[in-house]
Amino acid sequence: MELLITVTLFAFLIWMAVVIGRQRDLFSASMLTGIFSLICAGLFTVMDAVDVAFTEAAVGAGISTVLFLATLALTDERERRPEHTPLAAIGVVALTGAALVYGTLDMPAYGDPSAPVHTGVARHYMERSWDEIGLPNIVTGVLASYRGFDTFGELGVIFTAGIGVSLLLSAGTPELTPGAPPPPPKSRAPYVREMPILRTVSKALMPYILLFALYVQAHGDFGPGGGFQAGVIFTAALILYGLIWGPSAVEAFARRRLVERATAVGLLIYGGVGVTTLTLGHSFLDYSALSPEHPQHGQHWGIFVVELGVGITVSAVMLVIYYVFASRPKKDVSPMRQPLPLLGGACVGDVSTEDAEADS
Amino acid sequence: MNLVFGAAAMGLLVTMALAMFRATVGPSAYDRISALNAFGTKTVLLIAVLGFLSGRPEWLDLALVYGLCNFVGTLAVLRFSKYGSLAKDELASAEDEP
Amino acid sequence: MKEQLPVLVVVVPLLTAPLLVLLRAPAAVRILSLLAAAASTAAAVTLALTVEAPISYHLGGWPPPIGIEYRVTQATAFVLALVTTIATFSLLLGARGTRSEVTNGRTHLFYAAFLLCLAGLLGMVVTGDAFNVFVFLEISSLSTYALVAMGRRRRAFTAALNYLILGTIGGTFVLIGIGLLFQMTGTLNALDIARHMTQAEVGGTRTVQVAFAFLVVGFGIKLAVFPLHQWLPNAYAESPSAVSSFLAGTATKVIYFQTMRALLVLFGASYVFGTLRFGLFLGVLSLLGMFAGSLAAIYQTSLKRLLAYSSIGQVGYLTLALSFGSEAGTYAGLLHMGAHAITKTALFVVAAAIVSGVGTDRIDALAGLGKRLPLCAFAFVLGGLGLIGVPGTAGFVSKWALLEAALADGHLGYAAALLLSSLLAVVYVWRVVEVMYFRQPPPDAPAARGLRGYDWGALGPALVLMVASILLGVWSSPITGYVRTAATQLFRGGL
Amino acid sequence: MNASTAIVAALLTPLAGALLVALTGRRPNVRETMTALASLATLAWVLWLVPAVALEGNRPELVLARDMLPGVDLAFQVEPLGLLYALVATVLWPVTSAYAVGYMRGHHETHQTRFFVCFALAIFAALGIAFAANLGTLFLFYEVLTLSTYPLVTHQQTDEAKRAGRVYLGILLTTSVCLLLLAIAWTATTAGTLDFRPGGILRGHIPAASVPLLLGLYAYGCGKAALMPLHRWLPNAMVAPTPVSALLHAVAVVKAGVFAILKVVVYVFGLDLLRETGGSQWLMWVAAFTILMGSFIAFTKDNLKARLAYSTIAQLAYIVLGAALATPDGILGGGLHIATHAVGKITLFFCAGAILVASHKKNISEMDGLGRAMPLTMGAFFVGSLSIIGVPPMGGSWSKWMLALGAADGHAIFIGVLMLSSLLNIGYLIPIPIRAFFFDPKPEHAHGHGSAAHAHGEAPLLCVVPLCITAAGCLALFFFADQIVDLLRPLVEG
Amino acid sequence: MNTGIWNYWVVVFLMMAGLYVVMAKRNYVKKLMGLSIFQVSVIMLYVSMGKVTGGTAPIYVLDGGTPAEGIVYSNALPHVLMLTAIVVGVATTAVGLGLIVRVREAYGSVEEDVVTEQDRAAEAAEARDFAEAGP
Repeated sequence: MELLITVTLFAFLIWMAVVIGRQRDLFSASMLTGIFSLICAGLFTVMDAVDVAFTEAAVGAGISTVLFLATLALTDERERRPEHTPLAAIGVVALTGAALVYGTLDMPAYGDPSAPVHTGVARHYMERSWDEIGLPNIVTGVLASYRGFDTFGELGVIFTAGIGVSLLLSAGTPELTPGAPPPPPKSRAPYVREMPILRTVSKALMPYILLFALYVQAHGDFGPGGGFQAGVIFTAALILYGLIWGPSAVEAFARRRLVERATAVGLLIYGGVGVTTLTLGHSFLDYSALSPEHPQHGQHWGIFVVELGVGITVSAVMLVIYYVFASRPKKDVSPMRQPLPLLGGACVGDVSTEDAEADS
Repeated sequence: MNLVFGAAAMGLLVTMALAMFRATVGPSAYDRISALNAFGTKTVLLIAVLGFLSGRPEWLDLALVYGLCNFVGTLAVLRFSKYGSLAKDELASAEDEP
Repeated sequence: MKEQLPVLVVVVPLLTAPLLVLLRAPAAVRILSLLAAAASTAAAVTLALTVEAPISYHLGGWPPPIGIEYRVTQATAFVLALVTTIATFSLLLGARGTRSEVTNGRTHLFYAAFLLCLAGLLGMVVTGDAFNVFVFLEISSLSTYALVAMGRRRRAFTAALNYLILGTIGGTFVLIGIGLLFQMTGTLNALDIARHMTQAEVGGTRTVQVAFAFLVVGFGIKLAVFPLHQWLPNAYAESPSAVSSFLAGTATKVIYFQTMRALLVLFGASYVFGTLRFGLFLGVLSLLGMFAGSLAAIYQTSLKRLLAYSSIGQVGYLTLALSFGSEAGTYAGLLHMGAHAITKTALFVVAAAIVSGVGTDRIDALAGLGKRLPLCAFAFVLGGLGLIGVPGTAGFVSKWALLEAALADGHLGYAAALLLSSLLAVVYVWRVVEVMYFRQPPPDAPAARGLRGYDWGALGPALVLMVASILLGVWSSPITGYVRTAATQLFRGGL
Repeated sequence: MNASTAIVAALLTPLAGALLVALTGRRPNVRETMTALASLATLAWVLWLVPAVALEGNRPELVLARDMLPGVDLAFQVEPLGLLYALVATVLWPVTSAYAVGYMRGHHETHQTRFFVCFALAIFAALGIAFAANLGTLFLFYEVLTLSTYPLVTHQQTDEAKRAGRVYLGILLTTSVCLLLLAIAWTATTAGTLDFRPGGILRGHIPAASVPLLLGLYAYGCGKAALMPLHRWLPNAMVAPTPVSALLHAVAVVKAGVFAILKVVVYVFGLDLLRETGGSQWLMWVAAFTILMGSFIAFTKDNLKARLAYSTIAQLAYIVLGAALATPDGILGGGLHIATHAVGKITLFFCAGAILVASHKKNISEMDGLGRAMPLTMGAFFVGSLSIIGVPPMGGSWSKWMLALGAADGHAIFIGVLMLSSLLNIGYLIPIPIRAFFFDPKPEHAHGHGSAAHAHGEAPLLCVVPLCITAAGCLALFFFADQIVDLLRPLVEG
Repeated sequence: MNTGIWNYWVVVFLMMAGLYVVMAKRNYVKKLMGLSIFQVSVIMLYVSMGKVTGGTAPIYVLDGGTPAEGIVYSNALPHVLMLTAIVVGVATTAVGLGLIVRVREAYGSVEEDVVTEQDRAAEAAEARDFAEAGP
């Protein structure tokens, strides 16, 4: 039964991958990538990776799709027809694929319990984590404690993405002056009146979704979920709100400057736990330092705080990314009219393109 | 019992395939949007069924997330297809600001 | 506190980055980031001076292979010290150079990205865990993409985007390679993997061969080994000066170190050079890279691009050293890595000084620079000599080591090719020198300026680095002795 | 004060001189004083070293930096050959400086500060080569010499100068990087050391078949020795101001090449090894070929400096021949020839420069009757020519004699080469003073330069005095040759 | 139950489909789509390593406060690793899309060919300017 489902889902995946590759309408393609992600999440569930499935669903089908759409809104929706057959790409791909297939030949079979993956270090996690960490969700234990530093790095990656996207896109858009309230509503755009159901539903759903996010955050120790998933869900709620009421409605609720700082706060909370254990004379992120006489409690505390940091940074970064994408006006410059920015000898110590934009 | 769940799963897979077919051939954007939405719904159901199949129904959380993401995604898509942008602001559009 | 140094080296910049975001004030941000880099440098140098037996630091208090391990050996400490030092110098430059290049209001983001990049690189160096390498690789890569895009011209965006696409393919290849290794060994700790690799049922499998190929190709992309180098010239040439000097001195070097460790520690020299006979393949690629990079450098019209292509040639030297598969080769590779890092950083910093004086880095525009900005021109000549490997510079010491390594293994042909390709370096360096000294400056160019006419924020660090290079060139024994023991340890699979 | 201090002082004085010259560049008179002081001080340091080495047989040593390269120190050692070379360089430096001042001012050259700085640096490098205790140090200073003379060669900054600079740097760097460095690395890996040791370091470490190849790498690696076919840089470098040509061809650069070859033959290969394996056989033929071809080409050149350049190529090959013979007399003759040729050739170049300054003439065919206007200059030219040809009582005669003695032992054919070459020397050098003294000025040339041809007399005093001094030196060397040979004797004994 | 290694082949196919899109397509948005397919496929590779036949999700089935006996769990370690990989993937996508937006603003197109063409033209124009201004 399980096998049949697996096979079918795999077949679906292949189908989708091919269709996405051939689809030249990028709007459709981004929807298809959403479907692709959903199938993946289904497969992950079949393969018992519920946490991964959880994350993939939230990220792949939710955030990624929104990101792709936001980009399409600022760029073009259609892909040009390629001019020539990409023989080189075919060659490279064929070669790489052949190499990989060659490599699979000596792999242990799918699901083989005696594979090295299961008999190696993982055995320790599977057998000892209840005693050492004491959390039902093994994934959370490994994630936040055994390999807590990886997760710290992962949070660093997310934070970097936030920084990177802000660096790229935040300038050139008018930012609300700090402290000033958002400008009052000018006029209700007609389309809000067009969708009373959505308006009502979104307002009604908001608190529940946010509550659900908190539940996922807290329940990560016991079931699938955790800081990352919670953060994504939290942001998804706000994005939902933003989709219906506009980004500045969200900004009024969570000011951009504040959110940008929150991205840092989460990472600092995580790192702060590490620094605390360090000053207590233990290793970085050795939570047992927090409660020396009862290491398991220390682990619980550490994991709780660390997950909180993850949740804060993830939701803040996702929100920042949404802000900068959604609030960026589309510039419809045709390549003809655009002056070539020849920054040769002419501009000594000149302004970058950013400044030029801000000035105009 | 498992047989029932298995049959349900099969049925879901078939409907998923149908939704995918629609998403693949289109032809209009709205076909694809509704296909995406339908597919999302089927996935939620499939996850639920899988939970029961493997005897761990406590992951219904997961299905909830799917439902939510599906909703957000569909909304974004709809909005995009109608206004060509996610940015149109109801309170103050960016273009109006100094 | 001393036993915490291995992690502090990485964590200090990694946690300063969010602090910068909270601070926002540009002046404070500059000072704090410099302080963080300096603190990291101090930690790294202390480690380098004190480490004898390998230090194993258990993150989270879990002993390896259960938890993630940081391992400091002489080799890693050497690379750590190198990277942190260069980062500090680049930040000194950035303190002035980026003001015109990054719009105010985003300064804190720029510096945060810079420190994240540094932390990522350091984390890769010091970690003894294969997957942790991937995580920190991605931190450094992502911040690099954003930093590269901060260049002054719109081409910076495409450069960054192409780098992102290729770099992500490279990173994902690394991930595949690690995954395949993980599948065959069931562990992620590098030394643990190496231990498993000696068993026939692991080391002899085709999966491991493919894992090797993917790791090598993945790192090869990030390292810009010859046919995989397309991203590098634009990324280096278009990024802001502080970034290009930093990247040129650190990013490829750290990846090179990763490659070394992958070949020598993870798989083991006997497997790579004995069973797979990888040396010949790598050697040929290196030769191609040496000549292709240097030849392309000759035809460039912009100074930074010239330096970028020269880097591709120099990567060829590095991989050539590795391809010997000998202890002497490892030593030469490590040494050349250090020497080239210093020289190339210095040259990019000089380029920054020139750009801020002339306004462009087009070689045509540098006519008469020997008169207009004599110190800049002179600094470039010094750096160029280091690049060529003229005796008396650090570049010569490392080239000598390369030569010895080649001759010791009887590779006379490699030795000759090495020397021939350094002649190409003479050509591209001298092309610039001739423009600087032999062409008349344009009539409207300002005449020679006093010492105040220079961008000392750039020239100062450059001159310090040049002096360092020359000092190492005539008195190299402290470094060479250190590197030799480091190389011995590394070559024998010690991490 | 001990000898190590003197070595450091001798090395640092030109370096300090360069710095002082650079700093005082705005005031020419002070600057020239600095050059003069530096050159005299350097000479004093080197002279101070002479008794210890020549009379007491000491080998003063100095290690500046241990392990410049692993196992290779930055170290100096004063031994007879190096001392001789250092003496040649430092004795001629003050003279050349004085001459350069006169020439540069008389010829209204620009960038004089850069000129004198690079000049001092070149002397610094030459001293470094002279005193180098191992191949690594020698290579270091060899490259410094190449680079510091590059701005001198391209001094005029014209397109022609740029081209010449390219050829100069191209050949010298290519050969040194590709061949010399390879040879040194090869030596290091086979012999395990790079130190110069009496009797050589390669013996017993290298198969006989490899000797000719390695020697070839050295001989052609020292591109400054201008062995054919790698001689092209030398005539090209003639675009440089004449004091530079003097420096290039008499004092520092070319002599550094042949000096290095001699040193390698004596202290790296060892005479025994070369004689046993016959590894230098081919080099003798190449040297002989270069001697004859150089002389023939010199014949065809009308430009005086070009003719002198080819003459230099031939004369350098004498020294290489001496080294290749690997007999005691050959080595001694080669060493002695470094000194005698230096003094003789510098005289000739000084004269060429003086002629250029005074009459703006470059070509021999224009020099008819010049001796009447410039009797001292042309007289000195005659003396220098005799020394180059090897006519007693000039110094050059001894070195040729010694070389011939060296060849007599088994390679008598090269005596014939030497004699033929002497005849050729006569053929291309002696006509110049003859034309100058006994021919009437050609009218078209007189008009070509306007009435200036008659108006000029001797070149400025600062030009004429040095060339008279060196001409006297040619004569003096005839009488002091014995002392020099005695100085060098330890090279071939023991 | 030994089901062989066919799943890895499917994964390889998916990876190569993604890689092909990245390499062959000239539209930057499409390239990023390919990139995310590629990355998700690698995640699939890891996750399928972690599956144990007959196993269940690695969350202890509690039986009165302690883990119940005799239950086979799938391997948690690949899941942990892949959580990180997903994050890396979405981070890369976000930064990449940000870059694409900037490229489009600067060039008016997100087609690689158009962009390259414009760069070439700009370079040629710059060289021409210098040729005119210079000697």
